[in-house]
Amino acid sequence: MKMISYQEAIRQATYSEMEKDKNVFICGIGITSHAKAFGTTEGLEEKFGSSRCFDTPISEDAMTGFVFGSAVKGLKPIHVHIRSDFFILGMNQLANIISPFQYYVHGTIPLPIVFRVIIGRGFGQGAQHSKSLLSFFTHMPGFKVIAPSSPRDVKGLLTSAIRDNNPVIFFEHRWLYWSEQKIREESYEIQIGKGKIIKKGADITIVAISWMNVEAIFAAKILKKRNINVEIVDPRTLYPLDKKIIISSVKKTKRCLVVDCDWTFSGVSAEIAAIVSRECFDSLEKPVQRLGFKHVPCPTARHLENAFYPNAENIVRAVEEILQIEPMNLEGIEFFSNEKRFKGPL
Amino acid sequence: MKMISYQEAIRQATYSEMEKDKNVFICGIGITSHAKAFGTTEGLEEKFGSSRCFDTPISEDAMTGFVFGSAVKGLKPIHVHIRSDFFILGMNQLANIISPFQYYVHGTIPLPIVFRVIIGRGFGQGAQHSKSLLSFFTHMPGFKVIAPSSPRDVKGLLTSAIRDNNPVIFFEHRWLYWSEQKIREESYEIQIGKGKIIKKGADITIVAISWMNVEAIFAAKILKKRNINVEIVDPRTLYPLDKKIIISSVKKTKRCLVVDCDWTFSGVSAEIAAIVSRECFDSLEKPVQRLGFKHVPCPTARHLENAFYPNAENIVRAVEEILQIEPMNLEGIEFFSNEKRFKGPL
Amino acid sequence: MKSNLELYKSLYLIRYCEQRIIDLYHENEMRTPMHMSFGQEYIPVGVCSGLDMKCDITSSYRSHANFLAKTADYKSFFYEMYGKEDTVGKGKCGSMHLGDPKKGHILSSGIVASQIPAATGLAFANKYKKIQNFAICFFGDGAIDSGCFWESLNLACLFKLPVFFICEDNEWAVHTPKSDRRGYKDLKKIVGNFDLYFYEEESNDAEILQKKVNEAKNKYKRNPKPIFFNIRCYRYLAHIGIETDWNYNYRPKKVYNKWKKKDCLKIQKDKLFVKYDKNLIKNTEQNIEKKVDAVILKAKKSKSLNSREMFKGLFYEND
Amino acid sequence: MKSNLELYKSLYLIRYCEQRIIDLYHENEMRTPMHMSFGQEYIPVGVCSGLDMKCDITSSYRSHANFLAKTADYKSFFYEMYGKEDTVGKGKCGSMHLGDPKKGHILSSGIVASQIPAATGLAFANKYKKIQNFAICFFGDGAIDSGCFWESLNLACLFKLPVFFICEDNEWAVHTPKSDRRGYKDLKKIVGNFDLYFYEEESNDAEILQKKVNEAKNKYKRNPKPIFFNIRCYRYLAHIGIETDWNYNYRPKKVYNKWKKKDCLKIQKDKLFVKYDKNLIKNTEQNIEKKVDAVILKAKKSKSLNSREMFKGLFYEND
Ligand SMILES: Cc1ncc(C[n+]2csc(CCOP(=O)(O)OP(=O)(O)O)c2C)c(N)n1
Ligand SMILES: Cc1ncc(C[n+]2csc(CCOP(=O)(O)OP(=O)(O)O)c2C)c(N)n1
Ligand SMILES: [Mg+2]
Ligand SMILES: [Mg+2]
Repeated sequence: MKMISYQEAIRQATYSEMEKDKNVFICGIGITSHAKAFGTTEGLEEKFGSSRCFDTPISEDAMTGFVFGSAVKGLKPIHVHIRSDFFILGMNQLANIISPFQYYVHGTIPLPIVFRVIIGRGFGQGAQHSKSLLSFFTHMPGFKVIAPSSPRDVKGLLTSAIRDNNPVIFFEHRWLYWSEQKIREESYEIQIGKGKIIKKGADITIVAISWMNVEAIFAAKILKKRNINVEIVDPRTLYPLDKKIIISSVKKTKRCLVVDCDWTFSGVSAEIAAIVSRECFDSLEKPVQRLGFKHVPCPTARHLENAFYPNAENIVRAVEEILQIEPMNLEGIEFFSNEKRFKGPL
Repeated sequence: MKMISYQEAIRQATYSEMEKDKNVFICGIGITSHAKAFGTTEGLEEKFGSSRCFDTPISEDAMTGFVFGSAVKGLKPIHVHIRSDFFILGMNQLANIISPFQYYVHGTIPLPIVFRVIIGRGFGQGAQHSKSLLSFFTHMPGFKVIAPSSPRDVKGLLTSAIRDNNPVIFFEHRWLYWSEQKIREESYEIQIGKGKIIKKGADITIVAISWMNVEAIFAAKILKKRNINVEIVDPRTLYPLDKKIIISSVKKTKRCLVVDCDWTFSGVSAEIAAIVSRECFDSLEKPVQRLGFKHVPCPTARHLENAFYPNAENIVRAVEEILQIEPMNLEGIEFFSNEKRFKGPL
Repeated sequence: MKSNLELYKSLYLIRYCEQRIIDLYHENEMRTPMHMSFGQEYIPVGVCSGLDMKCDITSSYRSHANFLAKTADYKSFFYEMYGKEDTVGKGKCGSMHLGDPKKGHILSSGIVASQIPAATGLAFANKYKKIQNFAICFFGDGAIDSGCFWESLNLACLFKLPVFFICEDNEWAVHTPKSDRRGYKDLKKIVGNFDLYFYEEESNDAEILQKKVNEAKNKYKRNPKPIFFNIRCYRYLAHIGIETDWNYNYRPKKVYNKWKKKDCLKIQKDKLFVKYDKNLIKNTEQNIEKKVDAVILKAKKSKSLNSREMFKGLFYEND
Repeated sequence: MKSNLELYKSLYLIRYCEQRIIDLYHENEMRTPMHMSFGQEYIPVGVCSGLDMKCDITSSYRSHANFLAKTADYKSFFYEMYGKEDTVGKGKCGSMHLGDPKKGHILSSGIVASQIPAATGLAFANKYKKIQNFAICFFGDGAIDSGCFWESLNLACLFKLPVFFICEDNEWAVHTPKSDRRGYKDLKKIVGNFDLYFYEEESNDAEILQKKVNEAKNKYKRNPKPIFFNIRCYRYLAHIGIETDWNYNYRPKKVYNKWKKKDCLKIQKDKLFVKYDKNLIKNTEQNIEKKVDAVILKAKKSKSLNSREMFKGLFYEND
């Protein structure tokens, strides 16, 4: 066990899968240049050569079809997009070619593709470098959608994703990149489609997605001070969704808040809220609430950007409202921001 | 008042707006050829000339930006797509250019664009000619999304859409094209963002989208035979959504079924279910249920295609389950299909 | 490379299968919109045989000729048209999405141009694995309007991939002619200036085409660059459906008459008459007809996928 | 057309504004990722003045020079950089999305090539309304990789639109050179064969560029076809941020030295020395500096949009 960061965990998983299986290759715009896709492709070209780790033209549309074609013939592409906003330039290939392909052949042709899609905040990124659009890929059939929130999970789930014979969209939040955790050095899998109880608690269930788990943990610590015990469930995989773990948690706590790092309207948070409202109908003491991006494009100015994103403060306030208790004094608490980045360990 | 079809209502609204405002123009692949976009562009080129009604190359991506640019300079484009599956080739322009533009300029520049997007069934259309993806455009901010279900509504809402100074995505279900209704000959507006009670009833609220209203009405007639009174709410506009009308209906009936013509996962139906579950928490006697496409790409063979789409039969069964009554005998009832098309009047 | 007789057999199989669709479509049992290859058959026949069938192909919704030229699997063809279980697609695909990846027809796509990028990926995989196989994308002249085509072309040339771009240039995109869609006069001067081998063809002769394709293949082997063929052809029937479309007057019938004279089956058949006995040709044709007819009968009676199994096959599960 | 002095003023304004960003960025008050125009200023200055400013422009995220060349609105520029309320964007746009449609800078886009199609629509509207105005899209050499570029080019040529395609060709897309992205050798042979007027330029001289642009405009008037300029230039700083990037060794410094010698400000200034008194030039510069400095001070103190108003402006409401 060694302390490693989320970004290093991604690199390790990629490295060991490329070492293990010579059909695995990785490509994406700029991934061989010195920035190395935020460090995640460090050393890959040197080790595996430029036919297995390469840069591409700024042609997301055709490149999405390119990786698809290569997968049909037995390769295992990892296609890296440093923003979800760029990834959707491949929408036609995703929605019209990749989504139905496996179904056309009735599940008989392995189609191992991993799209590594980086989401999240920087500073002042604005409307075109901030979208998540997690919901799009859960809405259309044919994709597995994963959004890990810790170094341990990202390593295991990326390993599983690369080994999976289906198209996987793998969302990595940039603010998680520096988080650290002690994890196993050798490679390991984590099962796709299994959620995780990040923190146990009896008073309310928070279903948090990707980075929002970090905010939820922070919020939980604050709430703990007034003896509120939050249970945090990280679904980790958004499709197929581990409904069971969510439902059984809510049945216990009888209250639920869903916190997404995406817009809420027709979002994954809506799906989860709809499922929980239906499945926990008899247990719920309060309606399910949701938090997510404000329903506007992401503005650039710092104060507006801060207001755009949900954070631990919003979570605390939402929990207080659900529990119908007075809002506590949060003065002096410094929340995460681009200046105060979370480093972990979790 | 004259009996006219949905498709003729679309044509009339377009025609009168083009007559009224010389900045309105219409374009789309093949719209000037004899098929005339299912008859909806009939006579426009002849009357208004080929600079105001024209065919385009098969370049949805650039054409989406083209209509955007023309709108910024004061024109009022209507961009026709005969399938939603083709429309999403413009996703980059939609998500990255059009969605944030108005917000960038703080609401100061009129941006009147209408995307007429045809959805729905034909026969054996398969996975690439059957998607709706309504949810995508409600998820991203910056669009008004409309899906009228009757000749009267389509005429008034298209008129409003063309006059609106914001990007409107206007979904027209093909199976509604032949439906007929007596409507006013002169042009009129229907307010965007206002839902409508299609049928009053006390036992359960069905929120139905687009074509699903026709199925819901048919189901209601069947259920009426055993004295079940269904209330049907057609939101008509999906964004901004008329929450009020839905909520007050459900508060009355205490039960709710949402029926979408799209996939349900992270769909508009999830959003509505989440809203209703939260806002009607104290009134609901049963959990909100949903119907929509099966979670697979649309298969071609007739029997599979029929199983893919939700219909009146599924609605009857869902209502029976919610009301916890025995399933009735539906033998001998002929449901809508490509062979037995609905012609109206509603 | 195929003999004249083999070429003719392939052409005849395609033509006859489509003829049977025309005959039987009114029965309303083939519930899938048909985009007919009628008249354009020489392209996939010439191209695939020019590569000795060592290729993987992708094609547009106008897929019948491509599927049959590549796989010769008229059984799957009709089973899929009738929406039956005993095919790869199990009736989920229909006419627009015909394909059998294991037999080298990877997919047919109903979205113009969208089948093109996949071919670059297939070619990349072959190169990566050092397999001597070409990838072919077949697409219509309309696909060149799409950015997807240009991106794929650029990728292929940059990576020097073993891929054939085959433009089935029938002049029309539904009812819109090239001149209403193109902001340039000469495609050759544009596409031909990418790092590739550029060919044009309008003979309607599968034999000539197969030679040129074979030559192009050898060029690739000496100096690897993708190959582009712009192949003129003529669609006999309407854009969609089984009828002719003269009544719409959007294209002059006299052009049809010109092409009809050099119909691609006629061209090959005329050559056979020189070499073979008339009866042998007739027998060959009848043999094909008999087999096809038998399959159609079986297809009609064959069973469909149970709709309770409609969720199967969304994911690959045989891990 | 602008005099040498006017051209120089425009260039100097841009250079000085960016210099102030470099000086002040460390204060951490301009919270927006900077893609600097430093070194490339002559392009928008020459192009816009060649059209006597009768144009609407769209540009990439590398927008500073474009915005200032077109609008000369250094106040809005800095207010936007500081995220303040008193601009069109109200701080929502920052550096990447600078724009003021009413002043003719329609938008800047952070998605490579995505600003191009809008220009075809602007041009179409001008043509439709018979307004003698050109639309210009500025984009980097990287944008040519994108299908969106090719579709837009084709549309513009097909519709014969009054639009300038201005490729700001600095050789690099972030750290990837053209040779790693292009499957062809000579762009001119490809783009030049569309129905348009093709120009190349690498002088770094805004005056020469403005003349050529003016000539192209006149050509359009005689025989309407879109215009394409491939303009070589050099980015002095890193792809993003305010620093140089020699330390990454991805591009040779000697190329920089070559370009630096013909720096676009130096070229114009040298010409001024012939015509004008040294002091006049110095005064001109100081005048600009003073005004810019004053605006920066005001911007810093100016108020921000209240975040409770963050939902405003999603839709146009002033109906
Ligand atoms: C992206 C997209 N836009 C529009 C359509 C509608 N459409 C179907 S076929 C077709 C014409 C294609 O013409 P071409 O590529 O020349 O092929 P052909 O039918 O002539 O074989 C069009 C526009 C589509 N299928 N896909
Ligand atoms: C569609 C898309 N893909 C990837 C990126 C990431 N990216 C930002 S700038 C850039 C390079 C663009 O190079 P070029 O067009 O030459 O413009 P320059 O920065 O040189 O001015 C890339 C790839 C992006 N912004 N948009
Ligand atoms: Mg064609
Ligand atoms: Mg560049």
